[in-house]
Amino acid sequence: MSTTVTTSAKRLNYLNVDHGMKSWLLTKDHKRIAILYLISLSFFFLIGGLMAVFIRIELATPAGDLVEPDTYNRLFTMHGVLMIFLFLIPGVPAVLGNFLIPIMIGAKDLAFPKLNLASWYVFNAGGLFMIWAMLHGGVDTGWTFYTPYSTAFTDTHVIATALGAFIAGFASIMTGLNFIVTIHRMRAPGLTWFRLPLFVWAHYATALIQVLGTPVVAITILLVAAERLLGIGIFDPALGGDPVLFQHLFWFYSHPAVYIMILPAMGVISELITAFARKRIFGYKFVAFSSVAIAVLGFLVWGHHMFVSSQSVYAGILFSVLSMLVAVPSAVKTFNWTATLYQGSISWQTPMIYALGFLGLFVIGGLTGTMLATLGIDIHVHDTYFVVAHFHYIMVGGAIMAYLGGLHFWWPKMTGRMYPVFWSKISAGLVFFGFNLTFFPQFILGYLGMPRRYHAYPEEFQVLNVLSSAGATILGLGYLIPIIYFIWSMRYGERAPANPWGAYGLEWEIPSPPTTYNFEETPVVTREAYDYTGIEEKSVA
Amino acid sequence: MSEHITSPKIYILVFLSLMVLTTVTVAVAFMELGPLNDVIALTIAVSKASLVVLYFMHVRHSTPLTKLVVVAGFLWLIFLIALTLSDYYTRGMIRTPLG
Amino acid sequence: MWKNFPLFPDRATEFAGQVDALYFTFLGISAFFSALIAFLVVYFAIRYRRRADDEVGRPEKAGLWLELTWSVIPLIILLGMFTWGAKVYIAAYRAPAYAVEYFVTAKQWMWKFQHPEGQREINHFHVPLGQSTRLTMTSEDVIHSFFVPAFRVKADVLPGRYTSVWFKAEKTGTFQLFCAEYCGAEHSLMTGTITVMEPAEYEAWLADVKKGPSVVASGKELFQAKACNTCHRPDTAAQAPILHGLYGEEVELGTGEIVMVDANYIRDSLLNPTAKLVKGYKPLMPTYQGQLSEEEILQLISYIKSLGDEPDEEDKPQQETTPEFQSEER
Amino acid sequence: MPDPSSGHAFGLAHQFDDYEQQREASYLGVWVFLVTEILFFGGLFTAYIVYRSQFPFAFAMGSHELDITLGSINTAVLIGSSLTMAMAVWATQTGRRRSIVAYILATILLGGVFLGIKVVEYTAKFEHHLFPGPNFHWQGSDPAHVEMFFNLYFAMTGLHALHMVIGIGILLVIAVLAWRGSFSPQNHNLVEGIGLYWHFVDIVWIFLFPLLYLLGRNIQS
Repeated sequence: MSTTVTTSAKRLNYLNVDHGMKSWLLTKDHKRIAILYLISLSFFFLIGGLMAVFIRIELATPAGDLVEPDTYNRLFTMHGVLMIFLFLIPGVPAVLGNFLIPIMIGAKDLAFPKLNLASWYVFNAGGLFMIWAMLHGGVDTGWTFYTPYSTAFTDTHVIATALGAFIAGFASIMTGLNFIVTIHRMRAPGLTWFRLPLFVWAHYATALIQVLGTPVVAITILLVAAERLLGIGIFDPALGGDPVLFQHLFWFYSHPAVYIMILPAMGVISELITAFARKRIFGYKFVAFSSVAIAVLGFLVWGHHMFVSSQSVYAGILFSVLSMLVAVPSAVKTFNWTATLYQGSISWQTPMIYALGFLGLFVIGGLTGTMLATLGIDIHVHDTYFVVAHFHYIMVGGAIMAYLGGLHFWWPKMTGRMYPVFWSKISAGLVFFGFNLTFFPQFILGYLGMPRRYHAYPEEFQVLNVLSSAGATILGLGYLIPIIYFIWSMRYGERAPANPWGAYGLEWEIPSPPTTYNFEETPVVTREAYDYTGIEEKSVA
Repeated sequence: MSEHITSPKIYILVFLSLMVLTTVTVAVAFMELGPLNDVIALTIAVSKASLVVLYFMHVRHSTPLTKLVVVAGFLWLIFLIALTLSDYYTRGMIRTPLG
Repeated sequence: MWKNFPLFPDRATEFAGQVDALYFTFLGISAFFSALIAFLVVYFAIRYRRRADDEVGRPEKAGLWLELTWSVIPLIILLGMFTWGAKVYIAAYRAPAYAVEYFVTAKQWMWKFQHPEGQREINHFHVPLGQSTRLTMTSEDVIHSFFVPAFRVKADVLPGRYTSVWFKAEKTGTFQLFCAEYCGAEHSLMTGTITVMEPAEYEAWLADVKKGPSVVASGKELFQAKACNTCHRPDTAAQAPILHGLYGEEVELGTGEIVMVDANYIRDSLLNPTAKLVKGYKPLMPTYQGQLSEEEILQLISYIKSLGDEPDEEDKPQQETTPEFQSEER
Repeated sequence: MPDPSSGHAFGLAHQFDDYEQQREASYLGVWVFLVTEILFFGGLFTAYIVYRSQFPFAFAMGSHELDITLGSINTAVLIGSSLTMAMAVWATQTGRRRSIVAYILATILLGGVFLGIKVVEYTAKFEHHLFPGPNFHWQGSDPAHVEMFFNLYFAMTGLHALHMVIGIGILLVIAVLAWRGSFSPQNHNLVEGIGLYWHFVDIVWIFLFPLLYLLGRNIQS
């Protein structure tokens, strides 16, 4: 491995350039803000995970015997709300994207550093609203806030939670706006669009969704709050209002929101696979454009959440065929990643194990997604555990696997320390195995007809539920181990060289951890992305 | 990119056109033209908005990127409205029982 | 816990077979592609494992044809599955004309059923074997969803409007009914059963259950009790439209819009009478919002539906069984 | 690309190489923000279109209750404020410092007139029991859907007015900055940015006015 750059501890970097709470809380450095986000997200992830623990314990037996039905409803609602709005949506972009995008494009910072810091505060303000609501009894509408239940029937803290989601949504818009402007205007000389790492492409596509979709859910949530607070009942059936209109407006964002979670994850996977196969990605342009295609087409398919909602049959057919189209760019990515492995030089490092695991799980998640988009199948499995299993395969098996893979890949860059390889491989294995044991049985449960959001269920579903709960235990362990060794590594970990993996990319050419302005002078890019062969060999081919 | 400076004359011309269009749209609103009323009102609104976007907001003289951003904004609005209406305008069309 | 451990749901309708065929075909395709990718990933990862620290991979130019192939083949498969799926979907929501209509009213957290002959049931519903059964459903509060896994049917039940679903049970027995749309505290207890009986048994069961007046008869009674008949007269359309033979017809509204007189239209006309006035009428009818229960609205709709073309039928005694359904038969 | 930054000039943030890059970034940023605003209002416009297509009569009756004179005056006032805003940007671009302040104050004044008229209209609606909710009262036919019209009326104009208030707040700050001479032909991103925002708010009204006040005027109730 190349260890070209000095590992002297005295060198000034973004971590030790300044000390004290104030230097962190008022920082404008995108790398420090990424760390701040990492801390916030980990906190919300742990709370959301704790809710999942209670859910799985409750479901180990058919009778609803651990908690009251009402408590259970609050548990799964808060699990969904926290995991989606406060972990998965900010997720990869806010931590890895914030840290890496300016470096990958050879810039000193994002275009609007103050806006970036503001987004972190806004995000936490949104989180505080939700935590406040949770401590005061929570909310029980499901993360989807379907009307009229959310507007006229529940007496839980809908307004606080909805405002929390609304505010966190603004943080997401700020991040997206910042990324779009940065990627357009701050690229280093020579760094053309087709020399950008695919991670940047993926984040650009994600930012498009954040900017174009989030406002719609913001106004929708605001209208729910207005109906509860002021009596302005836009969705009130008594006034001719249509609860299905709420669903249209809600899913216009909330379906693309799934791509906010998975697109950056796909960007991470492109980086991991090329780095650990030491090879230019197969079909660069196809992978790059497929990100944009997913972002655009992803906006045209939301009605597939409403096939049995009394939406018109023709609209259902239209949304179904559009949903099939959006599967194609995802398939293209998968095939290109697999083809990248062919004749690569594949190293079984921890991040690569996550990346390969992602491939397997994402294929299952994606294919079951197309099954759900098939009208005839959806009638039966809609709102059952089949759906629950499908989206966990995408969000946990996809987004979180990539998030963890990315963290393991860039951790040396972010902290300047290595983590224990042995334990990291153990935990990667536990996550993969535990995940499958948790969620695969849920596909079967779903086809059997077990509806989601049930806190008690008929006895014949028990065996599969017990398997699922057992898997969740293993999965939970798999998540706890990295938290421990990451924290451990910050003090005791071996010092990381500038490029511990022998990977290609601007971020590996600067020291670990980087200095505040990343580059001593603006780099000039002359080579293609993932150019492992060097120029001389390319002229032969 | 060198900045284009629009002259005040053009601003005043645009302002006057907007006023004329406002007067026309109010006047037409009271005429009995059937479905044309809606069409005219919206056409005038779109024209007025275009004038503001092109001249007051300088899009006419800005980069292709800015134009793309503006177009994307309205295109996504159309996605939202058109696909939502695809539900409302086809509801009840499947009533014909299977024979 | 191990005694009763199914991996596959009961199949009690012919439609369930259609869904299963679609599902298993797609499952097979999915399994094939998952296995293919998994195999390639594992094979490449082992075959091309790094043997020296400074080794790099051998890049190859992406072939346009290869990219097109693996874009177009999935696309074709997906469009095929879409077409098949759409066919099944349409079949699920298009009831045959002769299907017998039952009414379902959902509320937090129970299912209320009404047979055309007047029998009512709560949470447990009985239907005869082999009969095409159409459910017209509405909710008194929030959104619910009617889901019978063994029939592979599901439809959301909404407040303020009617949705419908149909099935033709082909296996006797008792099948689980779930509410599939989250509806509040006891969502998971909003379950029930559907019992499919031999027709003769069903008749016997019907006779056994305490029978109220038929839905149509209740509707007729209500029509008079609420004094609807003072304006909606069979002999003159002076004050209000003649309702005979109106159901299923198209009418022109004052706005020039053409609408079909169906359950949803009648419902709207009862609750917001002036919203969709038929051309030529003044907004005289008062609203019945808050004065009619969901079940009463359904009774009135059934009654209006049962009125044949001939106004003088009004005075004839109602047929015992279900004239309103026969009138719909082609 | 110009030379790497060598010391930082006044008003140039550290992450940018030069004024040009900074200006383009801020210009693009404002436009992307405005796109989010388009879709923010877009949700309400969608709701309006869906409901109006279903209850055209009730919406026409609701719209008859609105004061078309005040609505037209407000439209003119707001377009006028857009003109003064555009002139303010022009004054900055050409370095007329005193004119900037004058034009911005004129914009604020016209914005204030608009909001004042809006208050008059809202008060009248409250007095006539046309604000949705328990106090809503409608003598004519189809009260439910008329109430839906007023739901949308208050949601849409309320959100628009909120944007005006925010805009006026920012303009006040800009006026002070302009008075102090913070802007120059090279450095006027803030004025240009708020100008774009102000024009956007104007455009929203350009659509709200016909949708709420004009459509259905020809229908006799």
